[in-house]
Amino acid sequence: MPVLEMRGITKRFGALVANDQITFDIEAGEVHALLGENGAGKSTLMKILYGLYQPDEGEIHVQGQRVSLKSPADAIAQGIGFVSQHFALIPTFTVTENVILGHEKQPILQHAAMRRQVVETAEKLRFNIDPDAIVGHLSVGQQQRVEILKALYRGCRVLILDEPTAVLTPQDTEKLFSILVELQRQGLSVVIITHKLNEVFTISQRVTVLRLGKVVGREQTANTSQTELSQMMVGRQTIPVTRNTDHHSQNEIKLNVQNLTMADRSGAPRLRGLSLNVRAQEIVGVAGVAGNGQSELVSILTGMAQPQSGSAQVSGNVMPFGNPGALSQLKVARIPEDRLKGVIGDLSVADNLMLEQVGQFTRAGHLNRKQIREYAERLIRDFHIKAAPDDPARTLSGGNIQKIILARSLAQNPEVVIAAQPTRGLDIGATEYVHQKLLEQKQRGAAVLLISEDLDEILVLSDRVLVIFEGMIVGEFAANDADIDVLGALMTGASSEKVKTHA
Amino acid sequence: MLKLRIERGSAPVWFRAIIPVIAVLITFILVSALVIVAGASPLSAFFELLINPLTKTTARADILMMATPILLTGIAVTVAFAAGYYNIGAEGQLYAGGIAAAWVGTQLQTESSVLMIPLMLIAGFIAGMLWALLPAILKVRLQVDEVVTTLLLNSVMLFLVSALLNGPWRDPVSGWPQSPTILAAAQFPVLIPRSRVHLGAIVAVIVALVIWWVMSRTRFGIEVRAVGKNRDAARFLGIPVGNRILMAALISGGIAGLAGVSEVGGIHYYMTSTLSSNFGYIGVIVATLGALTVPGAILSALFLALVNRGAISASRELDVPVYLGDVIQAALLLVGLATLLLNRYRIRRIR
Amino acid sequence: MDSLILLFAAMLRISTPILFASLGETLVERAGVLNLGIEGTLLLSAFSGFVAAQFTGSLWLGLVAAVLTGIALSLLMGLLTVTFGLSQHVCGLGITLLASGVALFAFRLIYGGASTPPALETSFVTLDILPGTAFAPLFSQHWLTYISLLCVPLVHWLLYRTAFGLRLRAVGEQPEAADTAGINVYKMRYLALILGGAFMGLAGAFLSLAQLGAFSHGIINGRGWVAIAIVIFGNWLPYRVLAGALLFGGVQALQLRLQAEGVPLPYELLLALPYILTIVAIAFVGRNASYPAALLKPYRRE
Amino acid sequence: QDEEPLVVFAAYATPIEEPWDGVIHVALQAAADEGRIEYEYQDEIGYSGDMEIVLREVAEETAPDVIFGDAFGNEEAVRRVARDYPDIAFVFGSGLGPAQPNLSVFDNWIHEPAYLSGLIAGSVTESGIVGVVGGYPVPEVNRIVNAFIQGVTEVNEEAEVRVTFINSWFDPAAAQEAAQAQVDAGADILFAERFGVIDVAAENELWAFGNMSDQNELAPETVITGPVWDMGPTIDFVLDQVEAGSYTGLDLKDFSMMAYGGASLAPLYGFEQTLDADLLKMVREREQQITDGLFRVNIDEATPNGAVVPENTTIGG
Ligand SMILES: Nc1ncnc2c1ncn2[C@@H]1O[C@H](COP(=O)(O)OP(=O)(O)OP(=O)(O)O)[C@@H](O)[C@H]1O
Ligand SMILES: Nc1ncnc2c1ncn2[C@@H]1O[C@H](COP(=O)(O)OP(=O)(O)OP(=O)(O)O)[C@@H](O)[C@H]1O
Ligand SMILES: [Mg+2]
Ligand SMILES: [Mg+2]
Repeated sequence: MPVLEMRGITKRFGALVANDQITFDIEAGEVHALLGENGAGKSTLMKILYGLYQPDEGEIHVQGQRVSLKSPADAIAQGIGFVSQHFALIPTFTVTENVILGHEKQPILQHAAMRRQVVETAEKLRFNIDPDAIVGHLSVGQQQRVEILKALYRGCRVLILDEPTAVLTPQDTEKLFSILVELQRQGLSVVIITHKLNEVFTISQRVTVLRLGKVVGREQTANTSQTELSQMMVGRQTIPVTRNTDHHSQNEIKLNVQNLTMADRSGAPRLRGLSLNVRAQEIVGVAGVAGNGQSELVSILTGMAQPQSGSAQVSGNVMPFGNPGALSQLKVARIPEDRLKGVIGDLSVADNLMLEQVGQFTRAGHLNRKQIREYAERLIRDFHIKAAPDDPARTLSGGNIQKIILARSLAQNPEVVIAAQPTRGLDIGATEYVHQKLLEQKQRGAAVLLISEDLDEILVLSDRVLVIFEGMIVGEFAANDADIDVLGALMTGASSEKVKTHA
Repeated sequence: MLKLRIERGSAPVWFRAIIPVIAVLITFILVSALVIVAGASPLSAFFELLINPLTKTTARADILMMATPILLTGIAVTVAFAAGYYNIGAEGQLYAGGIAAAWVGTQLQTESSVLMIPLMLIAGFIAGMLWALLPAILKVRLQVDEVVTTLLLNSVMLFLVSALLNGPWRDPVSGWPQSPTILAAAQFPVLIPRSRVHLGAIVAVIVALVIWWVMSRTRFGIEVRAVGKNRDAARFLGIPVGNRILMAALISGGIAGLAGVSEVGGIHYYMTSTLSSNFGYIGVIVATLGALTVPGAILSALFLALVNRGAISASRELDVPVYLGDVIQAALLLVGLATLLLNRYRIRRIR
Repeated sequence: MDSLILLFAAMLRISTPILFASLGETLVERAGVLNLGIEGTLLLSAFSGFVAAQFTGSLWLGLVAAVLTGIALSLLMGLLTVTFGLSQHVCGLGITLLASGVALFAFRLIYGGASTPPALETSFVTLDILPGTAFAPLFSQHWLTYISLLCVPLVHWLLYRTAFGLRLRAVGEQPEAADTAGINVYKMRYLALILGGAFMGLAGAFLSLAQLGAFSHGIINGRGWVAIAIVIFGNWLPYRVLAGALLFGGVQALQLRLQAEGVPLPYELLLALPYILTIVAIAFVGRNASYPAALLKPYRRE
Repeated sequence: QDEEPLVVFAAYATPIEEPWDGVIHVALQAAADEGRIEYEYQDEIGYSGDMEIVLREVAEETAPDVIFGDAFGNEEAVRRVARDYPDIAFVFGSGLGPAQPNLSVFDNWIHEPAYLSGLIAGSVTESGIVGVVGGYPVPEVNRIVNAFIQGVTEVNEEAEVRVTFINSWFDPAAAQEAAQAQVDAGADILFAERFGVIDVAAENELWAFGNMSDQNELAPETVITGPVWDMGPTIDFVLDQVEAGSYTGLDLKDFSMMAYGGASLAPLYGFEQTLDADLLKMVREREQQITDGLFRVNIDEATPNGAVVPENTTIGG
């Protein structure tokens, strides 16, 4: 008997049917992967299971008993734990406070006791974490562990992970998976949502595929293949991107960055004299463990932050820091780390597409609505955005929001492209598409700086790979002869002396 | 079988049309208890409040007069809120405008209204901006919350006015704490004879139209709205967030200042410490009831003016305490706001 | 020396209602709700407390009535802003309008516009803690004043040492997170409102049942707005809020003394002093103002 | 009266709980109770244009014989409407003059009893410090306070009078604190222009003077006396004129002064015994001289000391 079963679940958002008669079950001690493109309905289904959404139709059974999950509290009581796509942590609280929140056991807080329990739970999973650290200061990987800790502290039997690896480095992913194996050994069941097929095979025993809110397949992972799964998801054959590595190391330098240094609010150094350059017709990938300065590098190069020292040039011109407006003038295309900070959800798709170049659509301060609409319609067509110009941007799925950002910045024929986590949380189709677009830019002669925590992505796209560790570039490879193990070593700082190889 | 379900999605047009009616009915039920306690009939109370004013020409004119200041403050608040800048200080900015208007209106020796009145408006606008400047700077440069600074500056302004009128500005004729009367040329022409509808009404409408155009049709407008909706994204898009917040705050203050000019030039003809009866705060209500849109602000300003006008007669006609008007207005406001939610739902038949 | 003690005594008296109100507002805002209904809530509480005390002849029943009034109005605020998710600014102002209207409406109906304010036979007593010492005047205060001071550590303890406080702060910081942690966001916000409303009731009761033993127009006269300011000045921290309330009360007391001494200053500027000082102080703490991140934001799941 | 009562309407800018308008309301209510008039009123009309609306609507719809009220803060509006309805008698409290044909003005000219109160205060104070708490420094308040000061200093040169304004017509809590500040500063007798002051005097077992109405019952042990304003004489005169059809716009000042009984010193009750006999004799004599027109109390409307404001440098006009 499955520990948990969902029968004929239907969920509508207005006219849209996010889940359509979905049946889903979880066996004791299994890892069950849930696959599907953006908007397939994965998160919705899991939010229903966690009591965050109420299904319009269908039943949920736990241990054979029909249950009604009106709120997360009910779900927790049924032994269900949920780590959502966007972490549900309170940044200003400590790890301990976050873990015990809502499950404090006694009305008056005994901090010492609470800390002990948290540490104990963490040790059970063999990871160490400072119970007094302020969560806001932790790296993404650490925050995720806090989330898992929360679930276990509440004694969950079924742990749901919504795209846990989307934000993790290979190292963190490995750590996570070892934790999952440990949990499995302890008899817990895990549902893991992911877009990365290889992970499905690494970790799961069973896999369920959703498309457009319907179940289109459920298999023992052993009896299926990547191609079969991706066909189920996308409904067609997928072609891996083909990269031509014919770049010229003597091309002019389009982006040149020297000795960036930056400290965070607490004064701890985040960048320590980081330098790099990107040439025309070149994609340079920056690989690294989350929290080694990528975010800071990105916010500086996208104009959102000022370094303490250092400089940067775009095709010879000085890049002014902390002035996003000037960057579009310098033909720097920017894809932000957090796509929700790149679009304004309450404004229309058309407005979002034109705002960065609003000057081009303004005559004496007056907006040319007709011109804007035509422009938007063109980009929507060229970039296959599934939306109408007047739709509010917030109603779009992650993939389409990312397409808005691509369309907006790439349509300007940029000299330099700063692409930060460009495919985070995107499905195979969308990912493919983004990769294509970046390669197109390269063909055009643009210099592309790719900052990604997805090592595969970097290896697939980059001509040159840089390794960032503790705010410095500690290694450089020509992609062809990049060695995963050496890379991993450098990323984790294992070997500090600079490895250097030439293309 | 066939069942009905309520879900999100905009309500059918016919339903939206009757929402105000629903609001009035609910309010009616809620406050009728009070009305009866006061010994009056709820029906006649609502008739006096909502219908009667519309039946008399003089009362209709009064409504325009009463809508003038709250339309201006309502537009002022709309601009600021649209930028995500919560200016609760329209009250103080209104007084600043009033001071400037009275000063120009008493100092500038000229017979020509064509010269005088525009100068009063400009001076009032600038004064309102200046009074709005400090909280705006504190917000943009030091992240100081504007709700509290603007709120506090309202009180400061009232003391300032009082000091001015008890001191250097005290009217030498009446000795009452009010400024000397402004010159004839500074007094706004009356638009409707035997009424108090004055030039200020036209000023208010023009300002409303201009702001409507700016917010919906200009680069500045959309940038301000972008900042209001998502500051970080707006900044990423190269919009000078601080600058836009600052501009919106100052324009808001300036428009509130115009409300003060209009009250001095069109109603009182002198500066007084009782220039406004909470017009600044009512502006917040006008703006929000109007969903931060200009047409909405115009409608809600007229509606509040209607109820205000009704309240004046109602208390006398029914002889109930004058405060019944306030109670019913407040109830209407809250119920109205709540029933607007119905806009967002529709009932669907599914099988 | 003596005059200094008398000054401090006055400071405590003047601060009391503002302190009660600010502590209440602090709790509510910590849960993510800005209650601009406070001004009207104070007035209606003061009135209902007075009426109840006069008709039952019991100050204690009056106190209960005032507190219940504060709670009732806060529940209304909750219905509108927490349940319906309406604009906190407007609903707050609306409730102030409503409560003030109801209070003055009933005042007129019951007391028929008598031009001498109706007064109680007796009002709450003052307790002399250190009689006979040099500090006697300082510690000869209404018992509610002492309570208000004791409430400061109490509220601090509640916020930082109890599960209730942890949850309350959580729904004010990150309702989504609190929700997924199994906390009922709406319930917590209602509880915060109820508690805050009770404090506001005490503030009103202090004026009508302790300090004045009477009710009249203008009995609140902007004290609610001042409380709003002090909460932000106090950075949502109970002890800093206390400091703010005392600062305000102190400057008021000083202002009245300077006037009585005939200091050659327009007295309005003295009256404005507390407000200006508050703004200046806010400007200084401004940078590290630690907002409840979800303040003003209604919580919705779908 | 056998002929049918006159229809009287009153328009008050403040709530009738406010003492100034309260006096008018009480007197009109009394006339109504006698059956001499039919009385209707509207209060808290405020200062932002509503006064004109109310007056016009009343003039149009009920066309009363007389409209009483206070024009302070609404002078222009009142005068505009009065001009448009010459058949209605407008009788308004005002700081300005009357207007023909139909606008009469009155005011609370109770500086005389205030002066008499000052005589008592100046004589009984031991600390030599007398405290006064007022609302706003408007002429109506200033001349009462100044007359009170005149009385104090006449009998006691070195006595000092400290004046505090709370910048509100209400806010008794603030008035209390202001009074307490005076007591802390050594004042041993208080003049209560506003409510809240008498409580403080009572608590500190000091004496106090009420204002505007007889406030002895508030604290019989505390309230010696105080200036009292009575609108009765003014109202009677106006009603007589109107009934006789001889009404014209006048300054009715005199009817609010002691000679016509519009102003008086509140009864002393128990203090007849408590106070020094010679002092009472002196006060009564002076009272008589005033009513007989043999003694004039100065009318000084400048803001009194204690709340010093810069020299009256006026702009424009
Ligand atoms: N609260 C909501 N209101 C309206 N529509 C929603 C809401 N949540 C999800 N949707 C829509 O329902 C559909 C399914 O969304 P869901 O988040 O479940 O997809 P998903 O499979 O998780 O996609 P992704 O891989 O991007 O996370 C999408 O079209 C989405 O736009
Ligand atoms: N994320 C945010 N949350 C809250 N307030 C913000 C945020 N971002 C900006 N603001 C407000 O806007 C003000 C200006 O922001 P910012 O300094 O980033 O704009 P800017 O682009 O630098 O414009 P300027 O250079 O004119 O200041 C800030 O001081 C702050 O008050
Ligand atoms: Mg999802
Ligand atoms: Mg990072």
